[in-house]
Amino acid sequence: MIPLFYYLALSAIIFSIGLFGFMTQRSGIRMLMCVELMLNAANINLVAFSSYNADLTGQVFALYSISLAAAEAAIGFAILMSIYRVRDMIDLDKINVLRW
Amino acid sequence: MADLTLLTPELTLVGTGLVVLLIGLFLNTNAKKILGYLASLGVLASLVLVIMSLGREGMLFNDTLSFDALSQFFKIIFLSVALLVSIASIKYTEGNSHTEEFYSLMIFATAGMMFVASANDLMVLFVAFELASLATYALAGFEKKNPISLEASMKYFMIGSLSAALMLFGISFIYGATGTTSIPGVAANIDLLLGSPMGLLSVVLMIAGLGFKIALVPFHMWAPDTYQGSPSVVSSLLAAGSKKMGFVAAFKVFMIALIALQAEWTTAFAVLAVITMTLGNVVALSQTSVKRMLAYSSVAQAGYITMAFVVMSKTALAGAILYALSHGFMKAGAFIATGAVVYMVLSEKKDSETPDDIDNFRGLGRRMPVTALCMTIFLFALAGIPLTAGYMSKFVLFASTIEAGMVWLAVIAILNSAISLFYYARVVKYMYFLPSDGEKISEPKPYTFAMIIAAIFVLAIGFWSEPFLYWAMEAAKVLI
Amino acid sequence: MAIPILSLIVLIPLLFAVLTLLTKTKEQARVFALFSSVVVLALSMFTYFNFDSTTSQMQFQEFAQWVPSLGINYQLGIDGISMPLVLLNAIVIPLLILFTWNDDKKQPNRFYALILATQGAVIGVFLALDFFLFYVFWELTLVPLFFMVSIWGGPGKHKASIKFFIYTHVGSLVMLLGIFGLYFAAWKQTGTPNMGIEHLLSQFQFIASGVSRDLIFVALLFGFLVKIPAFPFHSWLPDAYVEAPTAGSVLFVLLKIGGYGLFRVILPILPFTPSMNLMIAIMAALGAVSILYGAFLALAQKDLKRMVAYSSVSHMGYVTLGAAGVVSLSVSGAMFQQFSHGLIMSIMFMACGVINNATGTRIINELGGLARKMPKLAVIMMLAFMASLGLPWLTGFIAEFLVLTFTYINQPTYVIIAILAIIITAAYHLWAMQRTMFGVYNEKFGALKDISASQTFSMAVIAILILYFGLNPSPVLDMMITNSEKLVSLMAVVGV
Amino acid sequence: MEIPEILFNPWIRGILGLCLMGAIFMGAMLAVWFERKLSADIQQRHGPNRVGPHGIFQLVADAIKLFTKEDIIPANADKLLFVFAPIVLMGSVFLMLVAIPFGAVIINGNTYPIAATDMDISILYIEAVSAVSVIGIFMIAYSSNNKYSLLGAFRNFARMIGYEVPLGICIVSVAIMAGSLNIVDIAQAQSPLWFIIMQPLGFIVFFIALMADMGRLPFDQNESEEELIAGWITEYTGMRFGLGFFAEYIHLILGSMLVVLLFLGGWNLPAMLTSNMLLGIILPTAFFLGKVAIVILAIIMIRWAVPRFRIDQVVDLSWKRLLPLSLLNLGWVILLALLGV
Amino acid sequence: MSGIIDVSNIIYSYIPVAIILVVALLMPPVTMLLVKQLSPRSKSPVKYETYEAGSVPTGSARIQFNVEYYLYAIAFVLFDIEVLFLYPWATIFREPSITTIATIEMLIFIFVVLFGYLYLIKKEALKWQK
Repeated sequence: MIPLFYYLALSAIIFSIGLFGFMTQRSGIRMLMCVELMLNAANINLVAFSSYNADLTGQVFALYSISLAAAEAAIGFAILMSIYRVRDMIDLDKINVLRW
Repeated sequence: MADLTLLTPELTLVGTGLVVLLIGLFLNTNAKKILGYLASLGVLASLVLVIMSLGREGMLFNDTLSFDALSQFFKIIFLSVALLVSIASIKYTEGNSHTEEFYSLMIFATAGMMFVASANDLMVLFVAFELASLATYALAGFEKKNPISLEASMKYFMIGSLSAALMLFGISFIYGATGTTSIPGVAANIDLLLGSPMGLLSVVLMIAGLGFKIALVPFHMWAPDTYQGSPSVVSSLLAAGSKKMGFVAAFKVFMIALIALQAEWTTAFAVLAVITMTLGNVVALSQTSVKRMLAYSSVAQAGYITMAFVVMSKTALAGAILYALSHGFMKAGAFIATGAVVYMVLSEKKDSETPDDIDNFRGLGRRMPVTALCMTIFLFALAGIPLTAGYMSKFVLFASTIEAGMVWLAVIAILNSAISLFYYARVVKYMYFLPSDGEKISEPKPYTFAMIIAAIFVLAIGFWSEPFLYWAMEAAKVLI
Repeated sequence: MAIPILSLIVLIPLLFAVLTLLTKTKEQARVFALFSSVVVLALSMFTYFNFDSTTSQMQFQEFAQWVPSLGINYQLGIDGISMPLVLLNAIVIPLLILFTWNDDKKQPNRFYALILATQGAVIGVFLALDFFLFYVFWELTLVPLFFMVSIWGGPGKHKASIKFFIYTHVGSLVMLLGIFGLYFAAWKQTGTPNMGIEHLLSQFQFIASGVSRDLIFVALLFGFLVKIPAFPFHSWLPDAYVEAPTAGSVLFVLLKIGGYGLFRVILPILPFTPSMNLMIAIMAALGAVSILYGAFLALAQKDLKRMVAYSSVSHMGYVTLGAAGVVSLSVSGAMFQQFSHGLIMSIMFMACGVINNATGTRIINELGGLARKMPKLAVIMMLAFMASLGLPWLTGFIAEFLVLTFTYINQPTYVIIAILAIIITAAYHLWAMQRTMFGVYNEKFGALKDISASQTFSMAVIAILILYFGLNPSPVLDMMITNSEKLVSLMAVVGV
Repeated sequence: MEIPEILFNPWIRGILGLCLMGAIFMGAMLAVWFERKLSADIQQRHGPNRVGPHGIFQLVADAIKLFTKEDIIPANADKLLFVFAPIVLMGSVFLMLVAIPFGAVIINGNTYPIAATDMDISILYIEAVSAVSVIGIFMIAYSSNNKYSLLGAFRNFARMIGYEVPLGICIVSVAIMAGSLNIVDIAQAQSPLWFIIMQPLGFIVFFIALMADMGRLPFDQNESEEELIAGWITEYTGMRFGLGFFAEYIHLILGSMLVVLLFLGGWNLPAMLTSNMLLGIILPTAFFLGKVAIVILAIIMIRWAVPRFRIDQVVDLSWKRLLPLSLLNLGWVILLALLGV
Repeated sequence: MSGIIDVSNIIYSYIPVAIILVVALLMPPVTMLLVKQLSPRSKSPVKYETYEAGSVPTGSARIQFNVEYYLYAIAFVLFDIEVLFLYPWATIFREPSITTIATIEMLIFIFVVLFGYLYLIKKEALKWQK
């Protein structure tokens, strides 16, 4: 058996990479990818816990979260596409009509 | 066999959404106006069904959905807001070839919110939360040719998906430690979480994740942009509906599931509440865009409601829940009124960059008397002027803070609400006391209708608070 | 009670405020406003004549449940404390409307609507017997006055209106905190929520913790002192009074809710405050300092209206001081000072308004010899000035005499301070009088017309009332004494 | 009869897997030769006929040639990706192979598949790893920094995503009938009746979708020699090209195996034929491989009989024809299942 | 196949996968190493140019996607995930105790998916040339 700690460490690393990327990247697509990384880190957690708790809920949850992530990506792409059509770029630093 | 009739409001709503979408596919653009009426009717039917089911309780689908006073109260909030928005949108979507998408997305978002209100399981909570979020992302960017709307939607989407990821990560730890995702189950097994470092971690993640949705201060930066950039009717749904969804989720997660960890989170919420209301109010003072001002005000109002997490008495929760209801009507109404003004400005000047600028409110009392009057009511209610819904709920909420002995918190909240009066009063001043060069114009009827309904409820809650307060108390009993 | 007469007195102005708002022309608006105020006057007179001034009990009580789960009720009543103030409002408002009858105001419908709304709210504060309702009306007074100043005000209207707003709003919010504290303490005590003013006040003594009793007391006191206003919290008053239009200033003068709060709320709970003596000393000191300080500042003013405003600060000091006298006659004197001050200052501000309109200036040095051109104004104004400086046979004298004489029993030091101020008061009144009415006429004003008939009428009626109540104060003073005896008897329980 | 315990050792099975891999290699070589010969026959020419009898060693010669060709990495290419891309592609193909059984032995009612591993969800696994090949192809195209390559990869991408969905739905239909996601169970479930008979529609959809998935003509829009030079693999030369080319043929074989396993009855023979232990292993396997060969033959013949689709026709076919058809098939299967078939 | 999973079995069944994966990952590099030893080498700049059927290469090859590809990608992501839900359902479908309710639930689900499909068709999102 692989200790639970390894899974958690893996997911923590992936989550951190995603979070770091989300904070530092400015391209919409890359930010989206980073969010997907974070979601998948959570999925790893869920599945790992599920098998260690001997309970299927976590896996079912992971399944749901995968499909939600897909839907999220779809909407994200749609929005990015629309932005691209209007402004010819997806650099979020430059999308700043709104500010306080 | 569980009593599936409890689910009829949701089923009606989702059915309406599908039907609207389907019919819309086969209509040409001019005939799509009927969709607005259809959607409003469906939402109304669902609302009536929820009201009829008041007092009934039950569980469905292996106890993953619970129907109780709390969920019904919040469903009423969501459906009322949806009703207002769908009525107002009849004008907004006029002549738009994507009307059916607008209405179905709006309805699905509302359905998501309703399921959040009923969720008794973190899995259902998360899925429903996302359903509502996804639909609102798309709604925020509904004006596909308008870069501002798209930007709003983009920011909302980015932050929203981040919050979803944080939340999911937090839930995964809760699940890992307690071995269950059922909300009461988590509460029952909370010892397992208490003894592990995952407890604190999950609390932090959940606060951050839900904080984004509620727009608590360090997590609020999307809200002004999004509320300003989105179409007004959508901002109305976001501020009045989606935010309340965040609150009901937070109630369920913190008040029921993680109640044993309150030592960890009350302090955090206290700090967040204070910062949120102060920053929201102070920044709102200097805004020239009315929608942005309303957005900051809604950030501030989130701070008030968050006080309930600090006080945690029955009165405080009832106050917060009542506040959620009042705020639903006030904010929805205010955004719809702004929407009417924006509509008017855009119909006069097609390419206006800032149609919601406060300058456009000059002399509105003469140009659009009904809109101006309703807007005044909403703004005064938001400021907490007596005899409006806002006052009544602030009264209960602030009073409960003192009851719990947290005078400092009440003082801060009260001072904040004093500050808030200025920026609200400024809009009123512009509407009634500054001259304008425009002529009197006929007001868009659907907007007016929605506003009047909202105004009636704002006043009704202020004048005749007893039944609303009673319901809020009942709902609060579910939590404590 | 068949007819809810008090409700009518409160609601008619509010209702007519809305109706007036809907009118289109100035003619309609002023007729609506006049009608409403006359009805209110009639109802108040009716109440007055059916009022039993020998008892300190609440009369004409009305009661309806409102929010039972919080113990909030719709509860109105009237007694000797509130009756004179209601009367004052009911009398002055129709006269004020007559006074502005021919004014060329922009947006007359809103103007008159705000007057009526203020009237309704202020009377509502006087009549409310439920703290919730009390606070509702208390806050409601703020809104119309804020707009009054910020729309029709003078050059500094924005700053003035905001200053007024911040000061009094903060004051009332602190008061709200006090109310909350009292409410919950009483709730814990009795087990049932109840917002009734009398109920809460009677429960005050049972609050276990002395510190929280002090805190509640201070919070409430602060709210009222800001509204009165007493010395350190007064700085909103001159700005607001001066920048407000004439009608607005008069409305401010009628805004006697701060002083009313002292009698209604503060005095009944004063004996049960642990640091009672300190509180009395504070009130007396603030009162005395207000008198002196207001007088000094009035002396230094060049602007006639600003001078009147500071004199108002000075006069309101008597209210605070009298309340701190804790003797039945000093307290009644303070109550009477409120009544008298309302009448006198109404004339003063009307006169300031007239002068400003006629000459375009209010600088005392630029005026002079107006009596020659405006004899009617001069006569009425002189009467008011005399009343204001405390000439015997006029209302001001009675109030100040009662306050100073009977406060001396308990607070000799502060009374002496206040007496010093009398000389200054006399000085600036006479000085201003002489400079404006007499002396050399400033020819640049050309030929001035005297005040119009409606203005004369309204000012004259008030002047006559000043004279009448100065000669025969008992119609209002009796009921005040009855009530203050009751208030003071409470203190006797504790042994003051 | 007992099975030696050692055969269940995963490491031993891994080695078995390597053997199967070798077999597939040989099969792929055969397939290349087979295709050349067959196409030549169809076009009435000789095809390879110099190296060995009927040119059967032609591929060995080709391999030697490829090994000795210069390895060129274009100057504009993304070097790292360029080198790694074929690994991804090969990995995807080989990983598919792990889960595919070549036959099964039934002893005492237990089924022991001849495969590297026996997982519960093998069909899902196969679908998952086969999807990775899209990434490999895209990496190859992107790293070459060549417009033709990129165009080919785009088309490949559009085609793959179009056919993945009907493919998945057909697999679900099969899984419902078998009540399992284990490919061995699925093959066993066809013991009396092949699934092609129960759901002919499903077979057709699956077959077409699979052909598209493998990039066989008429679905080789990623290559389109006539328009895009060699499409995605234009910049790959020598053995690098050989690897990609080879992966395609392995994919072809594995795909054909899938068709046989899912619809054409797998290795199942009447029980009496397999009563003998040795026969029980060899006969079904031979039967299975024979069917695979026929499927490959069919696929190759289709290649030379049908012209290539345009890309818009390809996506139209998948989204507007195959997807509804596959759903229809799913409904049919549900109906059958409810009727108790 | 349902119920609690025995993790150790799963790990055993993936050991062969790991072995083959290692081989598959090693094979191309080893092959290329071999090629390096065997193949000749002669440098010439033209050889390393991008090949565009003989003409001189122009412009960057990193061209933008045609936007249609994204639409298909979005549709694919959604539908593929929907299919994902069918798998677990398919395996338990035959268990008699839940067949009816599982069928009804899945039919509702498929109905909703179909609805989305109809929507896509009607909105002409699946048309290559617009």
